[in-house]
Amino acid sequence: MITVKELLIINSLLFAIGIYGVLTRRNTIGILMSVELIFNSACLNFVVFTRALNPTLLSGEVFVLFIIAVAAAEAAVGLALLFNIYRSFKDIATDRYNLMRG
Amino acid sequence: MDISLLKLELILSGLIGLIFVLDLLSGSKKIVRYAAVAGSLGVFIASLFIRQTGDAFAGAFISDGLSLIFKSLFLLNAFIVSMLSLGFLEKNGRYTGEYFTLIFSSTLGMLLLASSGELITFYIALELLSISSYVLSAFQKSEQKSSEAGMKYMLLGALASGMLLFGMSLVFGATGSLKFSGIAASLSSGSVPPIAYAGIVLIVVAMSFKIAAVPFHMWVPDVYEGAPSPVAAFFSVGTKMAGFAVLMRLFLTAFGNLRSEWGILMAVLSAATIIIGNLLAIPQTNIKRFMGYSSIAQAGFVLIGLAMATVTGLASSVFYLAGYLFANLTAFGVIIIVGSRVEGDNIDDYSGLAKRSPFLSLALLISLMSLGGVPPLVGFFGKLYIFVGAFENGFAWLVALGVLMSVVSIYYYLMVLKRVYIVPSPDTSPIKLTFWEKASLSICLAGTLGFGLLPLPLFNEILSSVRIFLQ
Amino acid sequence: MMIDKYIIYFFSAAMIISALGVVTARNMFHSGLLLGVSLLSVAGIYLLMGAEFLAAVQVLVYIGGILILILFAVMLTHKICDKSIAQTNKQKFWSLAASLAVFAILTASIIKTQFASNTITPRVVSAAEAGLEIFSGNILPFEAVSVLLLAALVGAIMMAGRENEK
Amino acid sequence: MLRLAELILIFPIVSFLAITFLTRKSEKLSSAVSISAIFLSLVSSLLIFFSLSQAPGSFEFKMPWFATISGFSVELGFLVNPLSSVMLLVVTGVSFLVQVYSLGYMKGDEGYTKYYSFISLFSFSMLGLVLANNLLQMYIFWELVGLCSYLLIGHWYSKPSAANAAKKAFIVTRFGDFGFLVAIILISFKTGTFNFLQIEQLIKAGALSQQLVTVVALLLFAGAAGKSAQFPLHIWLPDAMEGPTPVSALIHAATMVAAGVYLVARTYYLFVFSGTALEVIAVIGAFTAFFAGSIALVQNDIKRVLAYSTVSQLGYMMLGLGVGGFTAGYFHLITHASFKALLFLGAGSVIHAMHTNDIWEMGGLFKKMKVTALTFLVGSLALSGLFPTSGFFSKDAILIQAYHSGHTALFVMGLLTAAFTAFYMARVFFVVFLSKERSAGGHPHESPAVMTVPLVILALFALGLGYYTGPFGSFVLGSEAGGEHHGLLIPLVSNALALLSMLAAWAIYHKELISSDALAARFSWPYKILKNKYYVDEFYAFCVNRILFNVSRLANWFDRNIVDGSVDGVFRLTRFTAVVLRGLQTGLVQNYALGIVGGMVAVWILLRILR
Amino acid sequence: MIMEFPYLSAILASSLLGGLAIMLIPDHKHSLIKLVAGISSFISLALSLVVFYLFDASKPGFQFLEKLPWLPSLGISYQLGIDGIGLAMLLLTGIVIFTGVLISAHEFKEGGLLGRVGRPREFFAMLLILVTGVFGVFVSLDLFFLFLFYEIAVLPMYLLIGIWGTGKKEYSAMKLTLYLMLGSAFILLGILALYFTSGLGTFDWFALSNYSFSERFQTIFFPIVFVGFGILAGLWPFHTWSPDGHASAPSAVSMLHAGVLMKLGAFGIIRVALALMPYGAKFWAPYFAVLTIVNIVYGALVAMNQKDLKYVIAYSSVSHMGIVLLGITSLNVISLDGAVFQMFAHGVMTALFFALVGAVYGRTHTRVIADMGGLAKLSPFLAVAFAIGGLASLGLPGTSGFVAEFLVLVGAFRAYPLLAVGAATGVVITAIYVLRVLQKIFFGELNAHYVTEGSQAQTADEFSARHLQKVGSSGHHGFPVAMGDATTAEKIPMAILILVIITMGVWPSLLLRVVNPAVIELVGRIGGLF
Repeated sequence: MITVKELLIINSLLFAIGIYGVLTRRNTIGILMSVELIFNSACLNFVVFTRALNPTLLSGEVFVLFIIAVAAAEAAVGLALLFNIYRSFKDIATDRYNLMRG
Repeated sequence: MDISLLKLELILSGLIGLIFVLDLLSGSKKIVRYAAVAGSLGVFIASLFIRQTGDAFAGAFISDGLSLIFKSLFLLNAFIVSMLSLGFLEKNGRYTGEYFTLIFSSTLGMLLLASSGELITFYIALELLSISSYVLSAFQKSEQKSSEAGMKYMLLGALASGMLLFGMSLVFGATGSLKFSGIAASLSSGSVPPIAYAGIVLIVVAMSFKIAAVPFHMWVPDVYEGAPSPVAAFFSVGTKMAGFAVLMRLFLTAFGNLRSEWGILMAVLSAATIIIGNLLAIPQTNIKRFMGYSSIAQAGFVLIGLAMATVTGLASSVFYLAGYLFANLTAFGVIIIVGSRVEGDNIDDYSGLAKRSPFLSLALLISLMSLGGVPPLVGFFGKLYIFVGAFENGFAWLVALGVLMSVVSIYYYLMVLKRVYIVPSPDTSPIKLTFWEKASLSICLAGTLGFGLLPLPLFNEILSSVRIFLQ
Repeated sequence: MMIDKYIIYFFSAAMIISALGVVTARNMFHSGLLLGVSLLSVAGIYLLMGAEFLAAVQVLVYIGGILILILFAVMLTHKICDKSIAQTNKQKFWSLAASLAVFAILTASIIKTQFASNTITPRVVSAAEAGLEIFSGNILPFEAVSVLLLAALVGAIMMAGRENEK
Repeated sequence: MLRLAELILIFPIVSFLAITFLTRKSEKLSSAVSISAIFLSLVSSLLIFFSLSQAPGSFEFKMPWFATISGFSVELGFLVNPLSSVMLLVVTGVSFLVQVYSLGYMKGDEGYTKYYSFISLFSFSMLGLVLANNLLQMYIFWELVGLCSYLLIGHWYSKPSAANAAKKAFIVTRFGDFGFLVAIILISFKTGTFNFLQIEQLIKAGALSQQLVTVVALLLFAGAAGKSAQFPLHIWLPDAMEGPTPVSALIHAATMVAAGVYLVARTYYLFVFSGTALEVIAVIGAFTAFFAGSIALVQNDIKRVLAYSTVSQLGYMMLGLGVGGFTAGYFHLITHASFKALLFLGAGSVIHAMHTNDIWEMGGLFKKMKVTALTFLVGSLALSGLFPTSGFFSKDAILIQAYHSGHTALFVMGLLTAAFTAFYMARVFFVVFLSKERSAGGHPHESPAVMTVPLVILALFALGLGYYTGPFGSFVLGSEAGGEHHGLLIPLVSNALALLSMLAAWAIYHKELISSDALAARFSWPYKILKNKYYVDEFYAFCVNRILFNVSRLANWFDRNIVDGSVDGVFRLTRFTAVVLRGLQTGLVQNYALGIVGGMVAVWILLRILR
Repeated sequence: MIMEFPYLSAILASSLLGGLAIMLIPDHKHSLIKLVAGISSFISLALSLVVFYLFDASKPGFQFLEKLPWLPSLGISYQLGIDGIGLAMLLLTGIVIFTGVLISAHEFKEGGLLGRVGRPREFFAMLLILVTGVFGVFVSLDLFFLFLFYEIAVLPMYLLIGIWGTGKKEYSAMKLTLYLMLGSAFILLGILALYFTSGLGTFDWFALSNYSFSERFQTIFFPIVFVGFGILAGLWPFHTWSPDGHASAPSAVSMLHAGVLMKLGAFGIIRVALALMPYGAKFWAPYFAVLTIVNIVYGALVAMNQKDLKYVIAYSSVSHMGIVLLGITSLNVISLDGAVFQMFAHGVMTALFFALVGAVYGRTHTRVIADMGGLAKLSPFLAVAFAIGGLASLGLPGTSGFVAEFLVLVGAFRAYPLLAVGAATGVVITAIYVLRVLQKIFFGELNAHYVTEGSQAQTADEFSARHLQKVGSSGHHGFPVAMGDATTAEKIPMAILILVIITMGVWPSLLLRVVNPAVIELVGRIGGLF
């Protein structure tokens, strides 16, 4: 069977990729997608730990359910905000909405 | 499972529902507004009387002295912000119901956060707080800055949530528990596994983001500047305090045996926060942005109290936050009122305010001086308690830095007061205040002055609850 | 269960590769599709570990809901998602360094950690079991989520609503 | 006795206060108050003097002024002994006469009442100085007379030259006072007292080392030199002539400038004990006498001639004290007070008539101002030390003493000075009174009686005081009298020299046998030096304007740019840092995100280090 | 001592309540505001005099003790009491605030210096609150309250200078405030260190003074506290706030600031640094003494070179405060007596000066010395008053300045003979600049523009516009000059100050009588180095 560490490292890689995406994607939607990657990496971690620690423990898995629910809400709000930005700035590139700085 | 411990939360949820329904049914936004003000006052008053402590949901919900104090403060914040929002909503009244729904759900998130004893509740509460905040930031849809603020806040908040989640998963993996008590038990038995450290770091980062510690502070000025003023006021106090509430709980219960390490970590963070916050406030021209940096600096002082990880340290931090609430809301109150009258948030717009409204000027004077730590205002005692504690715990260098930076803070606060009192303005038409504005400012001023002159009762109250909490 | 292992490897590889695609693709639409692949792979891993209910939720909510929403957004803002425009910002180097550092930190921590058991025992968790867990131990967050969803709903509608006044 | 001494002081201060606060509006009343006060003081002084002559002795009265710790308490008090009683007479007498004279001289002056109030204040201060029983009190009144001098020189303050002269007088004397003050502090530190008598006892008991006493004495002399216009602190006195002439007579001829001599006389035991200090006094005194005498030769302003003459004569007194002729020096003070006051008042009378100070704008006044001219003549002769005037007795006593104490060089200088003195006085007298009339602005006329009567009285004193020289010595010195040298040769030589000089002056200025201009041209180089007063003023101007003000400018620059500049620098640095840091806040959301991630890495590393 | 009348609290209350009462008066009721301010400050003065009268100089230690626990958990109590040193300062404050209020009331007249700015309500309220702080520092026997009052005394300065000042007022006000806040930061550090190191858990001065701190502690914290208070006392090189600040401030504020507030610094040094850290004092005094000499001589030298009248006075304050600090660092009874006396003397004298400068400025509308001249003709009273102030400043016997300087010099001579001689040269330089200023302003020919253009009438706006351009420049034409001698409203406060100067100069025991026992006790505590 695959080891916990292997899986965890894979998840960490996913996490890092997500972070890289957040940091580099110029398109706001790209950032939102990358955030989803991060969430997924965390979700996977929870599942992995649940399976590895104590198979009878379900809290990790339940957490994942909550995360998915919250992620949905967050995505909805995020996209709503995105449209708002689009409406205001006619653009969704991150370097376009920087009226405020300093 | 004692659901009666959740009275406050239930009442507040009820209020949310009421507002929601009223907004749908009643054509009058006015009723909604007054219902919101009255309701928030009601919940706040209720919070003063509901002092029941205990656990519910198998430790997922903890009601203790500390959380009760924080809850009262959150509710007070909500109440004052509701009053201060009235003017704003009269102009942007279309979404009054939504506005209050979001404010109160955010407040509910804070309440839950202060009471959460387990990671899931913690996470959900935090998201409840955050998601409402994102929307609130972008509330003025027609304003580019507002949209920008909402988007920035949301993106960074999501990143922070992601990091928090990953950190939680690692902690969960390392300890096998989601409950704070379980985590604590696991961490205190045997050596702390490295992934737990990594997890804790991620959690700390996420919370530092909420309390705007440097270098996780960068969203603050932008969001404060872009968000509608009442919303910025709400964040500046509520979100920050909620972050501190949960940090305190996490570090004193869940990660309790790592105190010495995170003590120094917090000290470093606080030093960076105090320096950056204070320095960057200097060149600001927008008052809300300015208040953003000022609030960053204030958070730095609170962190000193956290760094001590002692009863007095925590009590000082809580006291500081309470004082900060009054002073900061006073300042924001003035900002909201002036902003609505002069249609601008530049510091230069405050020129000649003393002529236009002595009361507002005095309020601003008192609040800023309190934030600057001038006796005998409440901010001074906050700082005093913090410094006293830090001195006791060997953070003399931090005290020196804090004291020095207080001088810097006096400088920039005086730069604002200079406009208010010294620089003349061509427009000398007096500013008239509504009842609500007067009321909210008076309450905050009373707190700033009252707890400054008589800090003892409040401090004792906080001290005793923190002491219980730590045992 | 050697096959499982390789299937997990396969899914993982798919997940990572498509994730890389998500963050690097020049075309946002491709990004979105690759995100779908990545999410599906995650669902696959869930399945392999026996978290069937989760896998189902992942597919239904994530792919069926969130991803569709995102793709919808991509299409709505399509004209500026043209690949001729730079899709990454100017801080690539530091971003790469930071993410690698994060990865290194996490990997190092993971490697150094002594786990009680380093193996994974898949266990099938049914929807009923999961539901029971939610309602037994996690009723409070559940209720909180409902408020959260309400707030998000209110917020999203308000945000998306037309600006008539003003 | 002491009650009288108190009264002496009380009258003038009451007069000062009364004039300042009550009678300021009325000129008549003010002058009456002032004059009657000083008259009462004069009477009291006379009473003291006579009772002391009957029963010589020393009376002291003390009262504490303020106290800090045991061993350092400050007292006020009087020391009435022959030395002070004589000085009291001089001060009250001259003051009285001058005040009477001023009735005429100051008539119609804008600052009439102010003048009288200050004169009263001066009398008070000067009497306080004379009566002081301790160094500190003396210093206090010393400064107060300096103040009065300042105020009175600046009487016509809207004249810039007067205001400048007043300032100069105050500051220059204050340089000397600096030494005085340090001396007081030093001696009080070593002895724990300021009291003259106690210090004297301690000295006699040998409680102090000679070096220390020398230092103290020299510092005291610095003070005395400032007040008594000894070289190099003499420069203020000629300028002080900007004040009203009666003031010059009273303060800058008779009384205040003699305070330095009086101080030395009061603390003579210190100088004697030191020895070195005595030598220094003698040398400086002789030099000053010669030096100032030579300058006086070429001055054209009548008051300046007299002023330099005063400086010269003060040098004489110092010389007398320095060579051990205590009585001679002190007696010269007395006689000088009478004839120099006379000369000044005479000059004042002339100026009053002519409205000018330049001797070359006067001439032939003898016929029109007989009383003035005659009294002036008496004064001149006395100043020149011709027999039988008082000047003869006092001056020649000094010369004799100088000669016999072995200071030959100083003696010669003294002798030359005597010749100079005779020459310049003759010059003035001939030019002003005897030469042909010159058409000046004024209409020469004799001054009113209030002015001439004091002249006559003073002239009588100038003539007759000399006969008091014998009793004076024994009176002042008491049992220690004696040991004074006498001789006939020296007076003869000096008188002969004086007569010769007068003859020369007569030849040059009256008969104009030798053209003064030709002389000036012939000896242009020395003439120029003398005319420019040896360039001492220029030297000081250089010191003050170039050196002190540049140092001050430098200090100012340093303060503004370095000290304050560094403050502003810190401020600017802070702002600059803030602005630079502000650049990090780019407004780009991913930049912020990078901050968060980077921060996370940093926190982790920090924790690693801590762990 | 059972519940005697709380005089000290009453003094504090009279000014505090006065300030608060003024805030409640409508802004346009000028005369009522002035009246309240006048009454309040008069009560303070009267009560100070009563305390001065009732004070029993024969008893050592503190009198009029009051104590009220306030924050027992931190060991803070509202504790008041006064010894001779505090009493001298109390009296000084009473005098200066009363005269300051009178002067301000005059300047608030139509067209007066302050009248042009207006807002008397805020002015007097802040002035009185500030004075509450000043009084408070002098009577506090609890370090915490001392600090609290100190801050109250410092901060209103910002607005007082910023609003009603002249010249580069905002810059000066900011510099002053920040500098003093920095000082207070040092003080706070020092006080906290004292509080913790003692381990007594109290800010009570008595308790702390009975605790002997370790030598190491004292050597570290003495300079911190000394510099902290020294900043306010104008210690070189931390003095540059003072010339700018004093030059920009309105008369009454300068009076109070140079007259009283700088004394807070010196007083703090005596009360906190010297009394609580005697070993540190002995260790550091010689080094700080050198700085004080720099203060004296350098301050005087710089004053000589100033073109602006107020700067002259301000730098002379720096110089004179150097004398105070020299007296303190000489650490013996005579010098400390002198220091306290000089604090009092300089306070009164400099108050007089600044009142005069205000009066002169009000007439000439310039502070550039070169532009004045011959004013004695027009304003003889001002000339006389200025002369008396100047003479006190140069230490003329018969004025309070002499006694003070003499005592300090005598005392300093015993500790540091050479430094004392150096300090005495400063006194000579003082004579130079004081007389120079006196001559240039009041004597000589009447400056031409007072005569020629004096009669033009202008509107207030025109006036201020011209006025603003004019500050600091020398060429100016045509401003209205309200010349003339001092009015009665100006004469009374000035006469009071002159009276005090002369009285203290002639009868120094009046003050030394009470100061001396306190100083002896203090020096006994230090153990007397010299």
